[in-house]
Amino acid sequence: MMTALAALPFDPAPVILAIPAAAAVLLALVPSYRVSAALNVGACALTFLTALALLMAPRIAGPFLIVDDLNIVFVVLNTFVAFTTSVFSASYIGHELETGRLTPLHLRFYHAMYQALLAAMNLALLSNNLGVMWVAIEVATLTTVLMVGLYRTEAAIEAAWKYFMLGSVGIALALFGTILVYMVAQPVVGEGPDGMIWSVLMKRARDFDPALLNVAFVFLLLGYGTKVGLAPLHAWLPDAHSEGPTPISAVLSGLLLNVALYAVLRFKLLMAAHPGTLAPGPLMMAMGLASLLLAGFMLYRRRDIKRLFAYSSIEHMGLIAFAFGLGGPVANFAGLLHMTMHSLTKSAIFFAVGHVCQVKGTQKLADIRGLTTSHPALGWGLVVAVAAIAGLPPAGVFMSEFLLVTSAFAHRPWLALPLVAGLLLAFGALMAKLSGIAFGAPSPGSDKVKASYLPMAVHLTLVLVAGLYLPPPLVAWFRHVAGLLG
Amino acid sequence: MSEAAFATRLLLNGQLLVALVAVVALLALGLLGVAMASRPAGRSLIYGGALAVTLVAGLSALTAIAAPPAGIVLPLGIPWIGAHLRLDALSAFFLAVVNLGGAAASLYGLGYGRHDHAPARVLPFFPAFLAGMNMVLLADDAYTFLLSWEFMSLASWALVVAHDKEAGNVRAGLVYILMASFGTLALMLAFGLLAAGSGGGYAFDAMREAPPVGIAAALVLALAMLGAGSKAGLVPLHVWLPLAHPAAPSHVSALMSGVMTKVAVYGFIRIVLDLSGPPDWWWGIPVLAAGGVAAVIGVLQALLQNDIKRVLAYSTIENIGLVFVGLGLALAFSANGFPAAAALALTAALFHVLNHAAMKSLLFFGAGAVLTATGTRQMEDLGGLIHRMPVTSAVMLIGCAAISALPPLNGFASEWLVFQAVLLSPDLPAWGLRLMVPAVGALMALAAALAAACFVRLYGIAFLGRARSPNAAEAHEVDAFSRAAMIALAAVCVGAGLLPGLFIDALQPAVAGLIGETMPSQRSVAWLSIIPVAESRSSYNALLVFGFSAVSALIAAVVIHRFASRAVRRAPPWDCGFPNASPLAQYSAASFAQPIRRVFARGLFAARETVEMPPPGALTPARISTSARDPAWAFLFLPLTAAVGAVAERANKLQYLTIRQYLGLVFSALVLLLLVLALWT
Amino acid sequence: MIEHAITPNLVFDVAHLFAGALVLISFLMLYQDRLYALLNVFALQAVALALAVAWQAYAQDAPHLYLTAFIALVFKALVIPVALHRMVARLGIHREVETVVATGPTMLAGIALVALSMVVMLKATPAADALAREDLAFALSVVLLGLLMMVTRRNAVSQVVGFMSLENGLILAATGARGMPLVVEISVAFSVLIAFIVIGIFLFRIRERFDTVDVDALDRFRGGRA
Amino acid sequence: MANLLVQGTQMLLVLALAPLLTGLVRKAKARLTRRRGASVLQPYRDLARLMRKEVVLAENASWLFRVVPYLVFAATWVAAALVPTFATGLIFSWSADLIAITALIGSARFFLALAGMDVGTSFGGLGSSREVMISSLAEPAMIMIVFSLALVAHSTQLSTIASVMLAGVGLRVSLALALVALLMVAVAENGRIPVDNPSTHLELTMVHEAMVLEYSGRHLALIELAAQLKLLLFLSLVACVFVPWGLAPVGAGPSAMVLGMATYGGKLAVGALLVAVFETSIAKMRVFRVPDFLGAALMLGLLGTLLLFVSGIL
Repeated sequence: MMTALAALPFDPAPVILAIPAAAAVLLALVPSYRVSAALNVGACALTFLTALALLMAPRIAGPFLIVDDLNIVFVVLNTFVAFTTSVFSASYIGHELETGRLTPLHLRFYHAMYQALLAAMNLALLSNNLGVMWVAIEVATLTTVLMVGLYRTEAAIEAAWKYFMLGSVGIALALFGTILVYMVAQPVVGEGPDGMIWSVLMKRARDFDPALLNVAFVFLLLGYGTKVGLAPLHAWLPDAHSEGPTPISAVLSGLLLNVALYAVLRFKLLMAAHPGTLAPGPLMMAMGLASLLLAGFMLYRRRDIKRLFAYSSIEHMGLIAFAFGLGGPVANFAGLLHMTMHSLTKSAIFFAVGHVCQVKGTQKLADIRGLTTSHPALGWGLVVAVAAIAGLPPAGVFMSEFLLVTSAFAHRPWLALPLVAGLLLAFGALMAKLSGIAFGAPSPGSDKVKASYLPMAVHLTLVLVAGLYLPPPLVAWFRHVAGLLG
Repeated sequence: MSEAAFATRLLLNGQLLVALVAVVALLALGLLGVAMASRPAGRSLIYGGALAVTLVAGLSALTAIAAPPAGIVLPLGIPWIGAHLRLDALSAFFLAVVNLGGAAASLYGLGYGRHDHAPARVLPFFPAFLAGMNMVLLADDAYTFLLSWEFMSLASWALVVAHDKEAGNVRAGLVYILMASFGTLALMLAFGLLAAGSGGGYAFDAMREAPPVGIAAALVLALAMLGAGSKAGLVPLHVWLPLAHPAAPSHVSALMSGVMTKVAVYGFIRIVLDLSGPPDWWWGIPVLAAGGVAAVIGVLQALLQNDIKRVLAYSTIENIGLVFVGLGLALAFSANGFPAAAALALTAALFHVLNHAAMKSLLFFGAGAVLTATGTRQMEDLGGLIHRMPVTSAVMLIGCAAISALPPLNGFASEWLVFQAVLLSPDLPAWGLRLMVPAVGALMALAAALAAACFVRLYGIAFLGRARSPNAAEAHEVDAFSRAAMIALAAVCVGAGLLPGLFIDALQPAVAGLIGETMPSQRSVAWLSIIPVAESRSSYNALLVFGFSAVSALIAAVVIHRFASRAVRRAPPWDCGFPNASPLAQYSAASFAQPIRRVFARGLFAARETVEMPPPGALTPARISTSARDPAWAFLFLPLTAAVGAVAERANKLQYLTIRQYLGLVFSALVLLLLVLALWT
Repeated sequence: MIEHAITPNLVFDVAHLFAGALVLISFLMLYQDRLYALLNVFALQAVALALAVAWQAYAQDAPHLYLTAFIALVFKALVIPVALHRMVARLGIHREVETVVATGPTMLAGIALVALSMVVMLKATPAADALAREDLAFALSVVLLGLLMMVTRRNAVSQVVGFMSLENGLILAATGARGMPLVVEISVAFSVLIAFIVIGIFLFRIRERFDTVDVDALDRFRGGRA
Repeated sequence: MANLLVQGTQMLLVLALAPLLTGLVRKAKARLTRRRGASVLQPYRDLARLMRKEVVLAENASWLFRVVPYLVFAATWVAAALVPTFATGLIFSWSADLIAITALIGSARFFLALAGMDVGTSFGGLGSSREVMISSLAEPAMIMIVFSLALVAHSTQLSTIASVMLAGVGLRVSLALALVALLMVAVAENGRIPVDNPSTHLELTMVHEAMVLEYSGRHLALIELAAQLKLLLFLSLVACVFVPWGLAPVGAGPSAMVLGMATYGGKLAVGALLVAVFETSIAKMRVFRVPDFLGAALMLGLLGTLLLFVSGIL
């Protein structure tokens, strides 16, 4: 510990929590939205830099916080996407103010909530205590609920309410699971806080009562799975994505889903550590396939562009769940890679969609046509982004899908077929919608995009490069984590 | 073996280096295209650059056919595998085809591109497309292969939707990208099996060392047929092809039809003949069947089309069918222990690959020339172009004769070889094959005859007779670049037709690499004729036949002009008592196809013709309207899409449940899982 | 009787008694068909929960649990029911409990659920000590019954009640687990959650939105179907 | 050297005999229909007359229209010159096997059909479209016949086939089928009754004549001559494959050559007579019955081939 601190002047983990928390309070006080937007970006940048410092920090597992390879992957990714999103939102939200959809007061609230959400998510990722993790995820849910309802339209409230109710039930189930985990641990590690410290549980997992652990996992899978948006628990996701401000859609798809997934993975590790338990793999694969196929079909009937990509998020979460459920070094690697790529690509897509909705003044797919003609840069950017998310090369998604499909077919041929069918289904729907959006005679609405394309460009560049070349340290790290995930 | 593989892997020879540089250069040109698209100089820069690069790459690939294989591993792609690249005889041959075809297309583009109204949507993707095809041929591990394969599809898709304002192009692009992705997924599964056999090694070397066995091998064959077949245009996976190929700009159509389908053939050969180990005795059967069916259905559909480029696209399906017949024979022979015969069949297939690349590119260039000159692709609006566009119509005549397999041109040479291979097949032990092969031979013969009919129709309607529209009457010959490209390809058609022996010999390294046996060398044969097996058995000398008939034609002409009359008088054609009939009174494309439509297309294609005859005395012309369907759409894809739509409609109800009902879903999921736990022990 | 020494046996019995009472009251709630009655029964359950928690506090002598018990008593047994009473009056909500499935079948389903949770738990926890194990089975039943109520009742208030009884089950389980940390925090967090729900209902006049079946409303909200 | 001589003689021989054969057929038909008929030398006279006449060219006829007659004539002549008639030792026989010969005839038809569409009258198109429809069935049938022969003789070389047949392969069902199919194809290829009627110019029925309707003068002469050569070619083909007796073997002496010629003449005469009898004894069929006729030929050919394939005896 001391040597570690000597190596690094400070311990980054608490800082990562402190910055957004403080920023949240601060932003709640700043009146001018320009200042607050700038502050928001600054805070996110700081957080991201500190998160990078984590890479050098020692892997610690204290009573409150834990830093291991698994959550570093998530933390760095989260803070990065949060940072780019804040840049996007700074240029985006101003326009909302001009069009009068929002008031300065709203923006104050919005920025405060943004930071609060980040704080909550980072806490969920870093906390070593399962109870704290649960509380953090609940707080994250509440903040996003408030932001989804930000526009106060009938539809927005409807969406927020749906999200809220389903989220609360999910939270409740997750809590029951957490309690059960404690009860499993309590006879082994004794009463008191230790029974909820993940690192402690991992050490003693072999002595736990497997049957009760199974029950616990069922509740946790359903509880946090609701947050991940796995079918049939996904109902809140499309509406929440389509009715909230676009940056929030990006954050939801790019970050919150990952955080919930992370929670599921933590418990999967716990299950994997005990030989006697019911293998969590089949459950995750089943729900993953269900999400994939359901989303694949749902995509065809979409009329709202944001809801379209929300369903695509469900599809990809299904893929990731399937990958982790399949297990094995290759599939887990594919899962991690796919999760990273999905976060980057999907947030990039939502950036583009945000611009599109602003220039076209609508979210209806029917009214968005011929973008490559009316807004070449934006249009082709969207084409690239959608091609990337659809798994066309040279995007990193292609690599993860390649690894996933090949290894799945090698090990479980009969699962690979529905997997491939789902992929093709979703691909078809996305491409069909894309052809309408990007090509043909342009629809009215051709005013310039004021916001900057930078965040989108950065994300897409990363994604495209990833398909061709992954830096060795990243690979080694992913492979290690993949090994951990068993 | 492994040491050998390793040794070759590290060896980087000049040709491979050239190929790599070419790929990089083409990609760079693509990026440059993004920047230069708007400038006028951009066109000549991009096409000129592509021409130079592909020409060099193609020539160096030609020299690489006979060279020992070379390979290299780059730190790209899947991290723990790396990007394996390899240049052996087979890939070298296909590289030559791809790049020379690409060179011709670039040359053509130099002139043709001038008429393109949306260069910004073509220039960046054209070199990228070429680069993608090159990468596929160089790839030596599954990931690199599929990445390049899909990249090729993506680039060509962008080119298909380049003119997205024209009706149907976007839909064509959609169908294309869907089928392409289907094929890629099929190949992904195939590679999954191959890799599983070799313990997760995605490199082709690893796969070669542990080929699949039994059911796995059969699955690989099936998946390869689905994957490569969907790209090559095997029936019934061909539906995208007649939509997409015509939609693209003509020089791109030429690339897609003439060259990209060959890359698909390469993929099939690589997977089935190289990676899947020794074939089973029956492997030939499905391949032969697919080939024969594709040949006949393709050419029949071609006969029913009125759009020149669609005719050409369907005829591509026919020729791909012929190639697959050759491959099927090669599989059957090599599986049943007749390597020599297998070598003959494979040579025939590869030779036809080369020939079709040349002819079909030539024909698409011609179609493009007609399009620029008249602004239409509809045969019904053309006619009499032979007077307006002498060069184009001359080279088109060569192209049509070649693809109709007329001696002494190249189409006949390769088809003749396939027939010779068919005639060797009675030696095959398996009954299934014995019944199969002659039937497929008959299908081939039928396809050949129908192809002749098809191109008589194409050429006769579009280039002969009288102009059917003002545009056709006003047509002008196209620019020098386009003419040069077409003449070059026509020269290839004639050359390969007259001297097939040289080409056959050049192919042997590739054949030997796959079959382990070669055809007898043709260089030694007297009079440059070709003898596939033995002289007593069969031989063919195009040069002699050509000279023979040329001389006799000359003699006849000289004698007649010298001793009989040479007088010529121009007069109106015999009008049967109805003076100055309008050009519309000529036989139209639809009416020309009528007999064949009635004979062949009634049942499967549901070809119908309705004649609306005006009442006596009315001045309105009588109209005949014809309709035909593509069975693949009717019986496979439309029902499929309908099914997906229906399920989607059902599933869509889930979007409109109430919160209570959603909670119900969660609840039932919970209860279900708890029940599972309760029952699970 | 106070000076009677309290045997583990007695501890077990009393805890069992309270837990069983909670389950029983859950059934009572399923049985109600009037909103007011439902609210009263819910208040009763809250009281029962408070007693159960208090007993656990006594039995495990974990003083902080008394706080949880207190919260349960005040917040759930008094504040919320009263608030909901007034809301029903204020918003003029239909006084009937509109059921999707008739009461009889619901009860049967409830019984099945209790049986299920018994099977799951009893086969699950041979190791855990008897007290916790019994409580756990009952808690799970309460959770499932609460969920069942949310699923089978149409109008908002009864669904909120369902949710709260679900949460009662959670608290019961949490307190049943010896020395479980964060119990108080969790109960507070949940109270906040519920407060949110109630306020939400009140602010946005959500009467039936739990169960909208108005199709053109759906089209308006969700960008249309098909 | 001798072979070169044989080749030369053969070329001249076929050229010389072709009109005579047609004349024979016409004479025989006339006799069979109780007419005196023109002399057997009439075709020579017709050709000479046409040669001397001027060519009347349609206004918009292209260069193709003027080149085609020579191409057609040359292709047919070469094809005819490669079929052993009286001796097998043709020096160029190995330059084109039976498949190539079929293809040569095919290319002749290809260009003739194009020429038919060049002027742009409805008759030409009508003829061409029907011609290609017929050939689209006749050609595969021919290929099937070639297959059966090749499978028996282990070769597609006519001279080899002929010598094998000469050596005697005994009676074969497959060969019988091939023979019948070959006769049917020959009828179709030469546009004889019942497929087509060379001596009518009725729009509804004519095929070959409709294609060449615009031709006149020397062009017409060449095309007529080509047609006569084609008839000769098919008769010699039947003769050399199915009744090869009398063919002079390679490097035979003059006596054998003379004998060969004599027998060849005899075969031709018999063939002409049979054709005449056949044509006079049946009626022309409707155009859309022709596919059935040729389809039957194709099936017979395929059947023969299948028999050979399945009964591996070769």
